[in-house]
Amino acid sequence: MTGAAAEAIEEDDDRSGAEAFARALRIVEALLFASAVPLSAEALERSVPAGIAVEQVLARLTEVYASRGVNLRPVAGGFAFRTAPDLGYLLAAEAEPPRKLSRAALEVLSIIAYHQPVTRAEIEEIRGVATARGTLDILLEAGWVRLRGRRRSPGRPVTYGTTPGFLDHFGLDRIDDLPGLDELKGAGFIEGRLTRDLTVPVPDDDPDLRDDEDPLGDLFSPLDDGEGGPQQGE
Amino acid sequence: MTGAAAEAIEEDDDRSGAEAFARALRIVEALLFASAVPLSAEALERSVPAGIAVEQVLARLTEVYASRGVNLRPVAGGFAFRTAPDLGYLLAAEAEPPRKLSRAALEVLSIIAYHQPVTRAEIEEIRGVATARGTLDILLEAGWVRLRGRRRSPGRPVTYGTTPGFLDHFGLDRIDDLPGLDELKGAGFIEGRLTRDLTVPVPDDDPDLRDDEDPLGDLFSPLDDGEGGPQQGE
Amino acid sequence: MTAELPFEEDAGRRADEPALVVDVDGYEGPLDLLLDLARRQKVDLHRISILALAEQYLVFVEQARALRLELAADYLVMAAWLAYLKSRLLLPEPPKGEEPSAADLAAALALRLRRLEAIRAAANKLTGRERLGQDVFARGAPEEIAAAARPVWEAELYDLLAAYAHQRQKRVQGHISVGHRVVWSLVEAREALQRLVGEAGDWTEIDGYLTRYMASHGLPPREMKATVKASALSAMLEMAREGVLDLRQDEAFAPIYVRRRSARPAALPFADKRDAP
Repeated sequence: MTGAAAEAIEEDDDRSGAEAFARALRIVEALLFASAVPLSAEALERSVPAGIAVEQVLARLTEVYASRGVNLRPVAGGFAFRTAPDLGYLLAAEAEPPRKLSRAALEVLSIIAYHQPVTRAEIEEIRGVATARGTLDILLEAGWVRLRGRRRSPGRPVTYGTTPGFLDHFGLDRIDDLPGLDELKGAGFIEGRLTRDLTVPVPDDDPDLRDDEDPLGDLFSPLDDGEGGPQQGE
Repeated sequence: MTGAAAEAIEEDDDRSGAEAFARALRIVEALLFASAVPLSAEALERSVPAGIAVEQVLARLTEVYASRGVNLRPVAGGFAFRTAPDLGYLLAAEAEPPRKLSRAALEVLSIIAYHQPVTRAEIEEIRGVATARGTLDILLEAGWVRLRGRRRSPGRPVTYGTTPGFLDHFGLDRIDDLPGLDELKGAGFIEGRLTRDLTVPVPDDDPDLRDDEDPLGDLFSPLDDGEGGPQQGE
Repeated sequence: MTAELPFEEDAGRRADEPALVVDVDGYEGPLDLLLDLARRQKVDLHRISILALAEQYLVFVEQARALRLELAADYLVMAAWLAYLKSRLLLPEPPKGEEPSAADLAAALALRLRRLEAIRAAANKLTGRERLGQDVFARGAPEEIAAAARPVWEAELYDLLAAYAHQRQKRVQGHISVGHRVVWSLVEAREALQRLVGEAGDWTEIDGYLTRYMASHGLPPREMKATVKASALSAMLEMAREGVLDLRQDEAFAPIYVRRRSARPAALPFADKRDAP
């Protein structure tokens, strides 16, 4: 072989070697980006073209990202992308991530939405279980539910209804955009045979008090038996 | 002021401008890397130094990442980093297998995408068959389809549309980017709502309700009932 | 008649099975079946012969029924409508009346088929895209960003509706007491029909016969009307298939007549008119 030919081959080798390395860079970059956990060099090695030293790939990536908004860092025995420390202020490290509403709270909220104005006792009647203390508080605090008034019935229980904030959060234009029975069924929320007992009311969040509702008024009025009682008129 | 002094100031301005741009690049890179969902240019703008055009930052980042293992892509009206498509096979091996959609579910999804806002009856009119229970449910649960509002027509049927999550999943920036829209137009199936029930309207996922979607509204607009075909109305 | 219609081309769908074994479950409804039949005409959907298509559909449905009785109602409704359309297409057009012309009906059906095909083509393109979680992937370990101020509590409309529907249904189901259902079994229906066949050499109207039969056996006619009709119809179809009796119905919703099968082969419902010119 002449010297020139050997040189040409060497050059070819170099080029294909550089290509393989570039490909390995892309692969490791993508794997680290998509992984939910830090990946070890051994785990990465399996996906990299044969003959490429994954340590070199990691070293190069670390270098490339050193001055960027995201850095490649060794974490927990592996490697992971992390936001550059000086940009940490962008991250909501302190802020609590939003919590998912519990199933029970969702049920209570949906009953209030469909059956409003509704009392606590009526909610429990529909659900068949007692409502844990705090469930209603969460909904009130979230700004989705409000105290409407009092039911004109023994004990004068407080009635609950939904707020404009509720419509806003759930992307509803109006409360009666909530699907009815047929639509719940059509969308697959209700399955199997329906019985006549299962009815879904047309929801109504009209802020005006109903005939059987009194204003919230004095929260300390004595309990009475419904009729007359020591209630003063307004 | 001497000419030399003025030049020096200009140079300083340039330098500080370049520095601000470099900082904006790092900030936008960090934010987009940190987020799993697309971020809008407006949202990014808030975190960028004043006077920096975030579009230029995004254009530069798109360019920088174009050949990398991770690319910056316009999706669902915003921007997001996504792994390069040619490496998908490597990552798919690690990821949990995607949920396979039934043919019926795919068809319903497409009709909702291309035809939105659309009612269940309209979907069934196009497919010529009742929608199996749970088909819509699957699409709703996947977060690709949502209840939009109600059609202003007798019965006020619920209208369905797609979500930003749908755009994200299928790598679409806007609903107008749906593939095959031109063919549907060419075939005369998209011409607004000119010929009553045989055209596909231009799909529209604008969250604002359409003219004919305003709720309660007038209850006496004509029934959109397919004629000729053996389909029963709702 | 049947031989004229090229069911050999079924091979396109399921090559491994005898041509006549038709799995209707493989179709997404009657329009899907029509579209598939239309494609086999191997012409542009714009130039499709609706008359030929209607004939193919009717033969298809008839053959499916000859093999198995449980065809979905959707298919039968379409068959009835196509039989009607076919007769309209074959007869001379009446003077312009209130109804749309047969040509208009045929054109509307062709348009529906083209529309379904177009949306399917679009669906294929959609699924051919690079999909998230399949071809491209998002950041696996996202970090919370301060810029996106989010509410403390999170809930989707979907979750809300699912929660409501679930607990409402669960609660109501807890209260159900299933009423005792009076059912006229297929076996009973067969017995009654066999007696009828024994008596009736000539066409007998089935509803009247059943009413008399129920009365003579001391069965409450009102509560059992639905179950009697359903079981009798199933039993009739089965016995017709076995060649025990003939059925006749002159038009949709008209009374159904039965008689003992004679030597001459009889037509099945929906096939009445296919021997017309």
